[in-house]
Amino acid sequence: MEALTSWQILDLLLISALLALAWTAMAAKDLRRAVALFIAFGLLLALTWVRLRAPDIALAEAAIGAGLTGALLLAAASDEPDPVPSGRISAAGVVLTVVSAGLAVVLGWVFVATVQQADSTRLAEEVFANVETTGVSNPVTSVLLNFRAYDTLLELAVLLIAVLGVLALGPARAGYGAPGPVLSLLARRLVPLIILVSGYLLWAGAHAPGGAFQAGALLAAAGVLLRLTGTTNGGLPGDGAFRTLIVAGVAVFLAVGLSLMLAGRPFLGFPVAWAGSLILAIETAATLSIAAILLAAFLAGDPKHAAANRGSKTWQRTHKTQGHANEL
Amino acid sequence: MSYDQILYGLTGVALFSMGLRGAFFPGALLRRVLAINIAGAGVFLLLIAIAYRGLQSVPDPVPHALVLTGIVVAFSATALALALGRFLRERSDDE
Amino acid sequence: MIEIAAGMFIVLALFFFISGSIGLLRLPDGYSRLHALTKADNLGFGLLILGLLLLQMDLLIAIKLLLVWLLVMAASAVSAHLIAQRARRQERGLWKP
Amino acid sequence: MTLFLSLASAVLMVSLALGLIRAFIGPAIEDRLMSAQLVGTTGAGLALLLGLLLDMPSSIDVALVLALLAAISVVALTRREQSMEPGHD
Repeated sequence: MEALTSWQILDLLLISALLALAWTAMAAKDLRRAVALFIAFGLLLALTWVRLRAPDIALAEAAIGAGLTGALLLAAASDEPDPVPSGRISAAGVVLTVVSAGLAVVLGWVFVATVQQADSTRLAEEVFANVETTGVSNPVTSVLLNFRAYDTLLELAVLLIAVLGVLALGPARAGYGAPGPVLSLLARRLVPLIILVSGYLLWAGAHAPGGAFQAGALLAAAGVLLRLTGTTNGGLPGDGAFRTLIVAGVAVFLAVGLSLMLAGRPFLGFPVAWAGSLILAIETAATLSIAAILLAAFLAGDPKHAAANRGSKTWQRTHKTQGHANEL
Repeated sequence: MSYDQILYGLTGVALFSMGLRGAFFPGALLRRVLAINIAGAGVFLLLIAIAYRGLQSVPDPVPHALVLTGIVVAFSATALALALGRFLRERSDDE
Repeated sequence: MIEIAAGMFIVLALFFFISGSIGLLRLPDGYSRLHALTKADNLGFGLLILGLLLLQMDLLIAIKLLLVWLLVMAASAVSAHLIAQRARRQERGLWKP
Repeated sequence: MTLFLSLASAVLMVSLALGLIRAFIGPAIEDRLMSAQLVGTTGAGLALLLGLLLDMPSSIDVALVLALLAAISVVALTRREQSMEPGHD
């Protein structure tokens, strides 16, 4: 058997598994069954990114798909009722199916037509030609933090807005009880190691796959593990420090950009000699911010009140009744 | 253009339209959030397939940077949607 | 010579991975499937790491590979424990021949 | 060696697909998560093999992250929030 044939076997199996998992996850009768299938889908997606030579994305997917999404969805699945039994076929459903199938055909045709146009001068060549001037040698980091730094600043702002939305909904969900001896041992050994690897990914981002997004997601996963093993706020600091953390990424990004303007350069136009250190400073702040934001989003509310909310729903009820009274 | 680029790109398209269909189907919020996540994964797969240049060559880093931030933003949007859903459910339980 | 040894380790690893998968598929109850799963996690993955170690010259990479192995074993042991505990609490029955 | 490694990764993918069938047929939620766990471990092994084949040493970091977080979903399943069902772990 040729080497190419084994690649084709791998590709076909990987693709069939992805499609089958996605379909059954959406069609599953029970919500937790759907989530379990979706977790397997996320793990296979991380493998797909490795297969398509996208290790930066594989790292982020491994941290988010394996660590954060699964835990978030399992918690949501256990408290949401599942009213509509799926499998009913209505007229609207048939129309919806036909429309999305038609859309798939059009999109697929556009995709095939696009890749068949062999244009050699794409953006990629520009990136590879100028990567020396960016202060980092990982081309993905150079796009994120230098060529398209504006985009990344705004992405951080989007994350900040999303978490502000979550915080506005009130106190965080109630916590979990103390774990048994085996789990508590695992958490005690694992959390420091996760933090260490997260620091390594942040540092590696300059010259190899890694960087703020992967490191931040991994750090947030450490917090998720802490919360699941009894630390109610997931290790997030108290009020003031927490608020500082979630804005740190955007703040440092803006501070660097504005100081560059004061020095007579364009906004976020890094001088070549300084680019490496400035990018590291921004990425460090962004890592801490991303971790705090993702973890607060996982807690689904303000971590300050999580401890007070512990144990029963009563506190939450009183809190809410007061809210109603104020409205009336 | 190579067979694998086409294969993975079309899989991305299929996931996107499957997810889109699921997102509009009536059902529990969690089910629709899952469907939106699957549609998002399809878009990411399409972008990475476009960036792909074959087994032994370095792919285009620009779509990679887009997808990287996209994954993190998608998670925070998922968390926000589920938190909003829980908030609404608890409000209507009390009334 | 070293490559042949590495190849043999990898072939053995594949054997354990496949038997783990078949066991997960064919065994009659959750507890025995758990047993099949841990064979793939511990032996399959471990032998694969051994094979890959022989193909690596870089010390840092070798250390990382060993760390991955240790972590997979720890995760496998703890999840097997938790799954079995939950299955018992949910009073999932044992297979009776 | 390249041919051998690519064959090995195809075989490992077949094994992964076999193990995945349990995720579809269940019946208990534990069975499905066991299958997901096997996908994670086999996937980490495949990432290591692909890393050699594609000359991408950073695949080891992907396997490292997968291994670090391999237990989280199972932990999340087996633990319930305190306010939901009091006295039920």
